[in-house]
Amino acid sequence: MRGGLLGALLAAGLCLPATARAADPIKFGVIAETSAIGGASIPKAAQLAADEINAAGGVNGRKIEIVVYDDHNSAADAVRAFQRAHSEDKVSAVIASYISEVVLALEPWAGRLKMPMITPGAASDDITKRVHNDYDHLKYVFHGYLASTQIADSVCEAGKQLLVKDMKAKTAVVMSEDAAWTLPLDNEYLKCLPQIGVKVIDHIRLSPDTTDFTPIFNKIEGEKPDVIVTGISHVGVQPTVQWQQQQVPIPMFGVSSQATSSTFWKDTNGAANGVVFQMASAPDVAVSPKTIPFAKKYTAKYGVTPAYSGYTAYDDVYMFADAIKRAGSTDADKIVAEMEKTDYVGTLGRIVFLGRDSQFTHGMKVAPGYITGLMEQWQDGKQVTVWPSSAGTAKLAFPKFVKLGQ
Amino acid sequence: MSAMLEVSGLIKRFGGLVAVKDIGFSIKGGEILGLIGPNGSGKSTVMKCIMGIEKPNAGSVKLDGVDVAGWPAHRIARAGIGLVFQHARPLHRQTVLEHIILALLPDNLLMLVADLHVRRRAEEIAARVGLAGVMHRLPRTLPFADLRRLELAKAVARNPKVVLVDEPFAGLTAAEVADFSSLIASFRSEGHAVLLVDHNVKGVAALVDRVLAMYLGEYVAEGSAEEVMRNETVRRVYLGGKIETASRPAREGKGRTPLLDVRGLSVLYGKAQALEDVSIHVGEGEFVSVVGLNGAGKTTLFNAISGLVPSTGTVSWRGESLGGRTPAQIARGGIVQCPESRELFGDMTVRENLDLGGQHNPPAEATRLIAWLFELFPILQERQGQAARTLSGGEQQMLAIGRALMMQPKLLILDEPTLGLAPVILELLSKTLERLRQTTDITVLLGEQNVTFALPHADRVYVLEHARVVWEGDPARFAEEAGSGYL
Amino acid sequence: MLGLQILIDGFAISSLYALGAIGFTLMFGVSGVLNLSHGAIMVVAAVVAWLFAGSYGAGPYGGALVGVLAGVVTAFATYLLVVRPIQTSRSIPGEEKEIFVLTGTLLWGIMLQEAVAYLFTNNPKTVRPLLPGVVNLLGVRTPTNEIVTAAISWAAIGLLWLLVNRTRTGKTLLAASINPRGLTLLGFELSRIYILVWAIYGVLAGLAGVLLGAFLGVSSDNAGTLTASAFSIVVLGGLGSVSGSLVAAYVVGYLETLTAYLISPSIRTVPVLLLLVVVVYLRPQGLLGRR
Amino acid sequence: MLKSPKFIATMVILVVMALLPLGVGGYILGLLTLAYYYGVIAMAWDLLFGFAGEVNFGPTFLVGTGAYTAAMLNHYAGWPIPVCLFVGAVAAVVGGAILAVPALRLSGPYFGLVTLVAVLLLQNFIVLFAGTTGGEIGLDIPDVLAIDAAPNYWYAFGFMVVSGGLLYGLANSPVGLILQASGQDAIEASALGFNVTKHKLAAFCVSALFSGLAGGMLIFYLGTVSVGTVVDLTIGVQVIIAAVLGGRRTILGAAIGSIFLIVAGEILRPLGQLSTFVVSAIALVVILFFPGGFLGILQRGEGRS
Repeated sequence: MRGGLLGALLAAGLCLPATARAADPIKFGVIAETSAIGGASIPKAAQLAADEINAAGGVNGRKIEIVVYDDHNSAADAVRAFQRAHSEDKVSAVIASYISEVVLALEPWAGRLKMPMITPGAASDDITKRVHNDYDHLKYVFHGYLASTQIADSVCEAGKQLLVKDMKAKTAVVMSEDAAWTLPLDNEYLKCLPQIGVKVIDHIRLSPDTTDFTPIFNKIEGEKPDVIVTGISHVGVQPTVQWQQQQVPIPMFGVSSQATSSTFWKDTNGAANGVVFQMASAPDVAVSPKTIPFAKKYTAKYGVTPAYSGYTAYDDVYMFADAIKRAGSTDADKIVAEMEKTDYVGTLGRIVFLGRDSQFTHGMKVAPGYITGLMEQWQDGKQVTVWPSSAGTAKLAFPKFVKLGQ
Repeated sequence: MSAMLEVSGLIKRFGGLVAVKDIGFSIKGGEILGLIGPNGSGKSTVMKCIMGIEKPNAGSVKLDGVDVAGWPAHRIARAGIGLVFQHARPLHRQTVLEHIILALLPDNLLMLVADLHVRRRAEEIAARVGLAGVMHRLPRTLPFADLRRLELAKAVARNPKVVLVDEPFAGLTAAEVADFSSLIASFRSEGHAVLLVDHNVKGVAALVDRVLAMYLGEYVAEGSAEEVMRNETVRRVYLGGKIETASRPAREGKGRTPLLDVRGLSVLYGKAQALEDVSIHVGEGEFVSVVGLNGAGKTTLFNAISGLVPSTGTVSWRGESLGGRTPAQIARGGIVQCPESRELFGDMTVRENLDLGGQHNPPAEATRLIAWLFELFPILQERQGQAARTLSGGEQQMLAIGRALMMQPKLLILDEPTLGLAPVILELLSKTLERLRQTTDITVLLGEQNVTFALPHADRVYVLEHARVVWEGDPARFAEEAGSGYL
Repeated sequence: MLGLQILIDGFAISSLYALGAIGFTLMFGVSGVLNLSHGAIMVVAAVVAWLFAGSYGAGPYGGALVGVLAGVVTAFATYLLVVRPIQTSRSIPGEEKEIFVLTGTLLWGIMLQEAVAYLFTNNPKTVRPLLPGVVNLLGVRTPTNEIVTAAISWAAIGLLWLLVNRTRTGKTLLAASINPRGLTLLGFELSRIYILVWAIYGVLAGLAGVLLGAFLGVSSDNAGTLTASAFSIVVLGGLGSVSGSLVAAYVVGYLETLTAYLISPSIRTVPVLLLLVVVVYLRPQGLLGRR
Repeated sequence: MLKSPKFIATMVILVVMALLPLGVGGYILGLLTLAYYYGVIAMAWDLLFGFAGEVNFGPTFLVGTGAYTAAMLNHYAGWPIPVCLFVGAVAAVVGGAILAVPALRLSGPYFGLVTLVAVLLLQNFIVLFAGTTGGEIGLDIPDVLAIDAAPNYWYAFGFMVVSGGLLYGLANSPVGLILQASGQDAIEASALGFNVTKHKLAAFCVSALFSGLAGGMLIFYLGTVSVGTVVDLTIGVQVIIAAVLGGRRTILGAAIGSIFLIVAGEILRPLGQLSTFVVSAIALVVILFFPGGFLGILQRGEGRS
């Protein structure tokens, strides 16, 4: 038995191609948990981008191939997949995960194995902070999504109109899951919400394993805030359903990653109605000329709208492809050098990576004219954009049980 | 006092049950004491209390003057008491020699390599107990007697001052018994104090210097084997007094139609031959008794008939083979066993127990049966709302029989109904059986070691010994031809 | 007010715990099987109910019915494909059957969990509640579904009690849990009793899964946690003791709710775990178990 | 013994395994590296189950204690790896002893439950003290054993061979004999004069030592420690399945089972999410039809000859 196993292993080892030839495809590794909403969009969107690039002739005459690894949401599996991508599948770059914990575990490996890597969905500020602190080793890591602090700022920015003016909210409770990405998010919430005139009367961090949210909602309701500002990603369906079933009269507003996919409505049996959540781009808003065509194409091909990580993964493939095209090589250092020069208009908006001097080294520039956030709301089975008013397609509307501030 | 082991005032309670009541004895070095009593008499508990496997509630166990009562077993073992188990589970992957080496090892966590002389010593012991030829084999390949030898070998290796031996000869052939006797006798000649625990005086009479008899946890008699065998109380416990063989009026047609026919039945428990080529038959309406000592194979025979243990040979029931039927099918087919262990549903009430027995009957029939049963055992009617486990032993036995009768058996198998019962209850049971015999056309197969209980209710008697049928005949002839060995 | 709130919320979640654990303990009591695929069976039932009520348009009642049915089917599959082959295997020594049943059902549970995740993602699914809306209970706004959950749980437990204590079939179940050999001697086929037990178990687990799916939502990732929680409750109450499990379910439910309300939701399970350790050390037979 | 074909075959296999880095790609090495670490954990588990007769549902309590102790020492105090490993292993032994002293009074499912609860408590503890432990997020570790696949492989391989040799030797030594007797029939063993609790406790500590050490090595290989890698119940389940799959009471079978689980999972990787399903199904079939596990199949063939 053991001999057989070893034989198979040896055979597998010997079959590896020794070197990549010029006509071989350029491979991108995609590491994500494909059985989760956030993770499932990543390989699908990446494949869509690769197909488009290949249809247009590829990169420097070479096709792009997407190699997908399921990490089962485990850091150890992700490290294994990363190693495989590097040493066996010989990919040129990796697009990795929407979970900060996983990305933080991979980050040192990107440095050690000198493998360009971008995350399409993780948000922790630490990802870019580490690049900033140890640029020489970790320069291979790029952050393809907003950092938590930027997300919080974007929510507060929208709050000026939506919370203060439309919902007349004066007080808020911050409700976040206990995870890497919410630490900076919550810090920034606590800073920026008072600045726009919303007093934070409590700050609740809940375990991502929570299944019964009743005590949490009851506690919040007892404190009588005008709004619950959320920071949830691992959880989503359960708090939303219980919010609706218990008819918690306080609106939920903020980040709710699972709500960004159209399957959310089905999974919650429509309990999502009225939930307001932040996104960088949405299927109904022309954030850039590329946004709506991508969302349409994705929906046509896969039957659901992309989650937030789909937009970014799609852009990431294009950015890597462009960088390789410009570099004329798949050499890691050259790819990194070209990635740093990226100025690309994608589905998210205009993407430029910040330099070594910024605390968000290799993070995206968030500013008017570059990337701005959107606020979306679930209204009767549809995601509609409620902010900014320039892109806004709808007004806020809440289910009857929600009582807005006066 | 030169006693090596001195036990006094030993008391052991399990919940409300007093298993051992004030037992005391002493054994000198170079002496063998037999501790006898029927099943449930508490003799094994005494042994376990000495070894420290059970903690006695009161009393002392002095080894060379040191009271070891209540010590953990491993300390008692190190102090110098060893126990030869009746059933030990040998290790899977270790050879016989390694098992003996194990017994030679000190209780030390850093014992990573055994000395060479340990191995040599183990080989000597293997040779002494007759395992020299098989010492590199795995236990599962050994015959039963060699497994018992292995247990003895471990005791030899431990070289304790006091050796306790549990049922030394159970499951052995006559030749093997002689072999073992001489091994145990050699303990005596080396100056060890030996305690033999067994059911009957007869089995150990040739070997022991003295015998102590127990019954229901209490001291009954002590003395030489002959003295104890002559003791009135002992005789009553084992024989129920004088053997009566009152003949019964023969009923018409009785015994003519063959009901159960067992041919060449053999059962193996692992390596032990529990039943060897047994053939018996029971005719319709007959009362047949199977007598034999504990461990002779009675229960095995009944369980084989009921399909509860795998066997070779044939069991025919009204001319049809029972092979391939499940135990439940056999029971529904009319062979109902009331086992030695009674198997009551302890947490359910008396009435519920009876109702379960009657569930296969139509409700009206079940009601009629219940009424009949309550007439047969009035005490059950009184106790019908009570949980079965709260009943006394005698009441439990009546319930077990009653429950079996609720199934309207064609053949009722009663296995050791007298086990652990006080004499007054025996009488009651005896009367009930007689009444069944007179008023119904039921057929009964009774297994007993209590000959006096078994004979009056028998049209025919089989005697089982060492897994074989050794005698068959009329109860009247039993006393002179086969009755001698039943003490 | 908070007291009443805790009383109501704790009651609902405890009823659900009781329903989930009772099948588990019944199974152990009657057939000696600790079924570690318990949580996965609940998940299957919930996801099937979600699927039929939503995508296939069976409506909340139809969905719930199909969900419970799925629980029964999965339970039988567990018995026929995993447990029975181990119980009847001749190459597994008797004293090791227990660890094999544990390992086998564990693997089977993983298979079920992975199959659900593969087909429907591991995102939590919520079963459409039978009765949506809220009612006001003495000033506490309570979802109707929460009351329905408690009511159905108790109805199911009550029916089970009637079945076991008031019917002939139930009596044989009880008897089998006390003394299976005695039952064989009375002409009852144990194999049939086991099939009956697995059917009852399937209904209970299926129902618990569907109700949990409607009450809190269920993800395939919850399978392990659900099994562990049933196992803990059953040990706390005393292995095989149905009434013990009921008491333990309420102890656990209220302890969790109290912790969540009065201390912090994030350490919700910690006091229960500590209690479990204490009980197992001081009273291994459980709260109501008998030695 | 030294000339037996079994011994020679083992040696040949070991030599081939040691030389693997010369012939196969880094990825396979990385895979086997993980498999070897989990293999040690599984072997340590088998010492407890197969020999001491105790079913430990929480091997990851020991692994996690060792791993987290080592990780935090490296992260906060910057101690060198060997010191961290040593202290981590000691912590695992201490934690194991604290768990085992009362738990060994229990038997059967109760012992199992207590070990299970220990894991859940450790998990909660890590999350509660997230400020120090990194919580759900995990903690990154500044130092790693090696960066390249080959040296990492050799570290793991050497560790597994040494641990396996020690555990196997221990299990087959006189103490192992006593342990096995204690596990099989505690009453008889104590009547032979062996302090059963003492020997089982020692076995628990040895198991804890190797589990803790393996946990430490594992995280210094991965460069990160998180609940999902070294504490989660699913990791413990994998360990148990590996040991039963490879063959109970063999020590070495546990390592083979671990290698099988990880390699099979990888060969089936193209199935994506379904790979775990298929691996579990294979393991179930082996357990149902070949309860002796892989080594059992080998030995059965041998027993006939």
